[in-house]
Amino acid sequence: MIRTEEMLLNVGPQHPSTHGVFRLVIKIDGEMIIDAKPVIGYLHRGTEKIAENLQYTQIIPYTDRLDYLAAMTNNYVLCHAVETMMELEIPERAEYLRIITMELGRIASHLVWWGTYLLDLGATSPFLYAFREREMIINLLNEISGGRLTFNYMRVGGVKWDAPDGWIEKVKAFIPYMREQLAGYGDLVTGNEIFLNRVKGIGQYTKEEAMDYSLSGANLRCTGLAWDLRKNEPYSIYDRFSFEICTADTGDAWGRYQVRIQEIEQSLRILEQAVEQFPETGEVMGKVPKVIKPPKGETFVRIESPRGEIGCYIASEGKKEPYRLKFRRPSFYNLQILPKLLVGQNMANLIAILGAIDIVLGEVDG
Amino acid sequence: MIEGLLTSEATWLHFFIYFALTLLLLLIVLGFVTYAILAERKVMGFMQLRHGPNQVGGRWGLLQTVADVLKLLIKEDAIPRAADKPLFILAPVIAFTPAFMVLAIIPFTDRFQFADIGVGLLYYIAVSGITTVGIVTAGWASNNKYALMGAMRAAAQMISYEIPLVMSVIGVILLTGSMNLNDIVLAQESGWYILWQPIAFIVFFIAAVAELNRVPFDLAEAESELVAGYFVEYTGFRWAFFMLAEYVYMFAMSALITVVFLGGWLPLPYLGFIPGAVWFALKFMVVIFLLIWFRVTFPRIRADQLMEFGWKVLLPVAIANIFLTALLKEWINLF
Amino acid sequence: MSEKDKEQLKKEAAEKARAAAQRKREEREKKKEKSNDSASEMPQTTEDVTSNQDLEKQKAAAAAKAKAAALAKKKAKEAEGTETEPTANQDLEKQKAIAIAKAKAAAAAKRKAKNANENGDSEKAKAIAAAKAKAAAAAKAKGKITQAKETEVSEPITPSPQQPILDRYLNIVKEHYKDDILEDSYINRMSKHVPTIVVKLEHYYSLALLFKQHSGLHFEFLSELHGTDFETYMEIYVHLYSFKNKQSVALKVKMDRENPRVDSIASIWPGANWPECEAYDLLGIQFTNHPDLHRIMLGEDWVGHPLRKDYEPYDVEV
Amino acid sequence: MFGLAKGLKYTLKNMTRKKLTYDYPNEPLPLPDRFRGIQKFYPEKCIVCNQCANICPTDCITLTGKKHPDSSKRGKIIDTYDINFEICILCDLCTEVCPTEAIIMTNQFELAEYSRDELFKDLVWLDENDTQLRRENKA
Repeated sequence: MIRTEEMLLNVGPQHPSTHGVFRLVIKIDGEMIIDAKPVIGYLHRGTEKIAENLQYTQIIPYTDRLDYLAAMTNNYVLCHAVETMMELEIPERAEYLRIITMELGRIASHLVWWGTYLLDLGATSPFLYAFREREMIINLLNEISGGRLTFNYMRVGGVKWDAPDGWIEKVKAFIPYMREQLAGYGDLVTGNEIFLNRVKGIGQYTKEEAMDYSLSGANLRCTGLAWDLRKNEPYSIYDRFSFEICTADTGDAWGRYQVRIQEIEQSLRILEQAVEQFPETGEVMGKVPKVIKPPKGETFVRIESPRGEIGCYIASEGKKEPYRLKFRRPSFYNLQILPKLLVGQNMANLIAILGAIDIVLGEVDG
Repeated sequence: MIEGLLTSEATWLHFFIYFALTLLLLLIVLGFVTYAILAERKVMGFMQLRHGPNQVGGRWGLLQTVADVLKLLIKEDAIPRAADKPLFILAPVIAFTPAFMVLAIIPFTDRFQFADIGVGLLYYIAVSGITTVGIVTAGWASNNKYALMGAMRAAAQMISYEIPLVMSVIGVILLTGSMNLNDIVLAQESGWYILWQPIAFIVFFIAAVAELNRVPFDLAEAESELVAGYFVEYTGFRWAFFMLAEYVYMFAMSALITVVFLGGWLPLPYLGFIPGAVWFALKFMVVIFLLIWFRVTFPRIRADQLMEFGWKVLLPVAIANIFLTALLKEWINLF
Repeated sequence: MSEKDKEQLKKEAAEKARAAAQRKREEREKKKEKSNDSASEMPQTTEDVTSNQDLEKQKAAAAAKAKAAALAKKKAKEAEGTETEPTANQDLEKQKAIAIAKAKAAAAAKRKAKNANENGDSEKAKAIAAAKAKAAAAAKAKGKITQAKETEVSEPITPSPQQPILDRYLNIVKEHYKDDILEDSYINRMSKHVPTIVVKLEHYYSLALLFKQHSGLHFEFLSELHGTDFETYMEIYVHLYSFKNKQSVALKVKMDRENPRVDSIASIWPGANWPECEAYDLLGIQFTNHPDLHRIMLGEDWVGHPLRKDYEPYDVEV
Repeated sequence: MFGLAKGLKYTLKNMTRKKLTYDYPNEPLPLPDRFRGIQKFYPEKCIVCNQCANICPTDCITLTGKKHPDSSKRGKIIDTYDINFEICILCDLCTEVCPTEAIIMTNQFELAEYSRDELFKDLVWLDENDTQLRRENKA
């Protein structure tokens, strides 16, 4: 007579595949997961509390540290919220610079995801190939903002620096190069049968479930819902560019993979047009009062970050500091569906599912 | 030469000569392990646009592995308190010994072989299976959940892949009519078995990679899932023993593939002036390179898919190959 | 000495010892209590809270005075014909129906003015001024002019494009509820003109359910949920979105600050699960019927709720 | 099987490509001019306006001024100036607000020390830190 026993396994907070300090307590029967409970908060730094005592400009460096893989979008969402409250006019050139840096950041973020996801699945090389291209993007962003990861580039009313000489040309040259590398990625991974077997049908959910669980970004689009705030609720100057919303209809890890890879391509398209339309001259900083004091009231804006819908809520009392600042952090919302997806899967799928959600712990824990 | 020694009179002199030769092999193998690890890291580095080790021992990092081993030897020997201590200590030995034992029957050249057994191939497969026991022991004795899962995976994987491994070489045995490795090599003078038995080669190679626990079949370790699988609790020289076993086993398996499918020490036509040892080394290195190349490229297969592949694909194909070979043999004999 | 005596002596001795020990213990405990008393002066005692309340009342009173002053100023300005800035802060206790009616009146006037004069900017400006004056006059005629209404009336821009959508929401809500369940509803111009509805605490859950299930509303996506401590009350802000109708709404509910308690909507939108945990963790808002309410960020042993405005960091080591 | 072969081809092709890693500590990391490294401080330019200390999001700058020794001149001169690099996040805001460019960024980013106390940099250290100074300091 064989006696089986359930086992409680503590995955994390230090585990090679949790991408940070994320802990998952799972109950397993053999390798089959019966129950899963995510435990978060190990990286909680209380950004929202700190921000209540800071001026708006001072908060921007803190936003860099939320989703540290795509800091530009975080910079933007805060500035955008304040600008919406104050109804500020942003100069053309600044808008273009914002779009270019944000899209570069989006590509970089997706590249990191691509590399680490394959690393989770046991392939070591894609990680290094992805970082080769990411390094070029980081160098570009470093040149314009002075930071490699925490850019602190955007300001309320514009951006900090104008593009240095020849920078736009460098971005222009990067686009075809990235396209070529993307084809290589396809050769290496996308057609790989082992990889396909690992991701197809894994972590599947329906469109309704995705909406119920407040998923956003690629996690939502992989169910076939064409929803991208850049297109559906255009902010900044996204309505000037033609690009497509990438979707897949499978709703599984493979769908999410496809969506992200296609998004790199669409971001390249946006970049191409933005670089083409880039105004020759102009200011990069709008007319902004010396001390930023949004009027009394509250605002909530949301934009599309690489990980989904990032939102910023500000309640202002008309002071230099926000009364209450709250970020809608997409990874935090996206991670909620994890326990539901894990039940009935085995250990290897756990990694594949967790990786496909694409979380950044800095963002989950705020 | 060595064969002569074995059957010769048992004198102290003969004993010492034999002992010295064994020591030589051990050194060769250890040297191989040292540089196989380096080669693997270098090739992986090159394929991943890195330089690989280049700090210790000049530009090529020739002393890197030596430095690593030294570091491992002076590391603290930590045994978890809750571990099953005797088994914990025994496990690396069980895993490591068979890897060396199988080397005895590999004919490196027509002269350099330690034991020419009639059932060499069978001996190899039988003895190499013991390694699994060592791995399962390690996983059990560590008293760690990840280690246990790794060990269970390893056991399941080894059992499933041993069968296609054996089945695939039956084709070769059928054609040779012998299980002696020397006979198998000599039978390939008319053409290597990779040409006559391509299906068997593919099945054997895949099963061999699985037996070696290498990517894409490295589920027992599965760094990203089980942290390090069965040796998660091992450190220092005990861990080094597992590593050593893994690479010696890789050495043995590559040698076996060279012997069984690539014609061992036999030269290519018209190139007979190059000594057999060089030929053996060349073919051997191709196999090693292939293993490393796979490791760089592929992601890991999932456990259930691995089982499915072993039982539903490899095994039927191997059996079909036996059937085909038998037909072929009958057909050739007809004429 | 007999053995009995011995035993008795022993007993007595033991009892003495016990008594002594008891005395000592009591003394020690007393000391401890004393030291505890001196050590445990945490700020969250009831007294402090009440004093806080008092403070807040005073603050509120001061704010009211300031508001009155501002109102007076504004009136003066209006008389001069200058445009006052639209302050988005509506006075929430006012009846919304009148406000809407007035806004509509203003809008109608504005539209008329626009239609009539499309030739020149100066004319337009004049027309706008006229319209404003008219609207103001109309408002005054109604008598009880409140600050909120005035700001709305004096708004120089056209009514928000989202106004019809808000009206539609309100109509649907009216259809389903006999009595007035809303505290307020307005367009939040600062937040990209999002229709905002403030619901009474007891109807929060049922309205949320209606918002999700009604085919005309169909808000299937919960975009954001968080709480805020406004010092006089706690507030939950929920941003909902309907992919079907491509519309969004901000749903708010206010609750008592001392004992914040509200129904959980995690059963309607599973996506509200963690955000509610976060609000509970950082603000101490209790969500009834929540599937698994726990301190998600800080851990169960954390003292206090950091995002409350009266939070005092508690550190064992300091 | 075809997909696997494609992958193998890709990795093999990369074997002969130019290597991207380089000998880091021996070869310095090429950094753009705008890079935000450890600050350089010019005591003579400082007018003790306190703006840098006020804008610092982490409050890592502490400074004190004293009266100008030359009593004929007005204003203050800097007395002490400390940056605590344990908490400095190199956000560049101090150099952004500085009206006289008394504090600027350098390309120097290697900050590892053996003790926490050594991360507390004072006026003298910051004054002497003049390698790889940033040229462009105002947007």
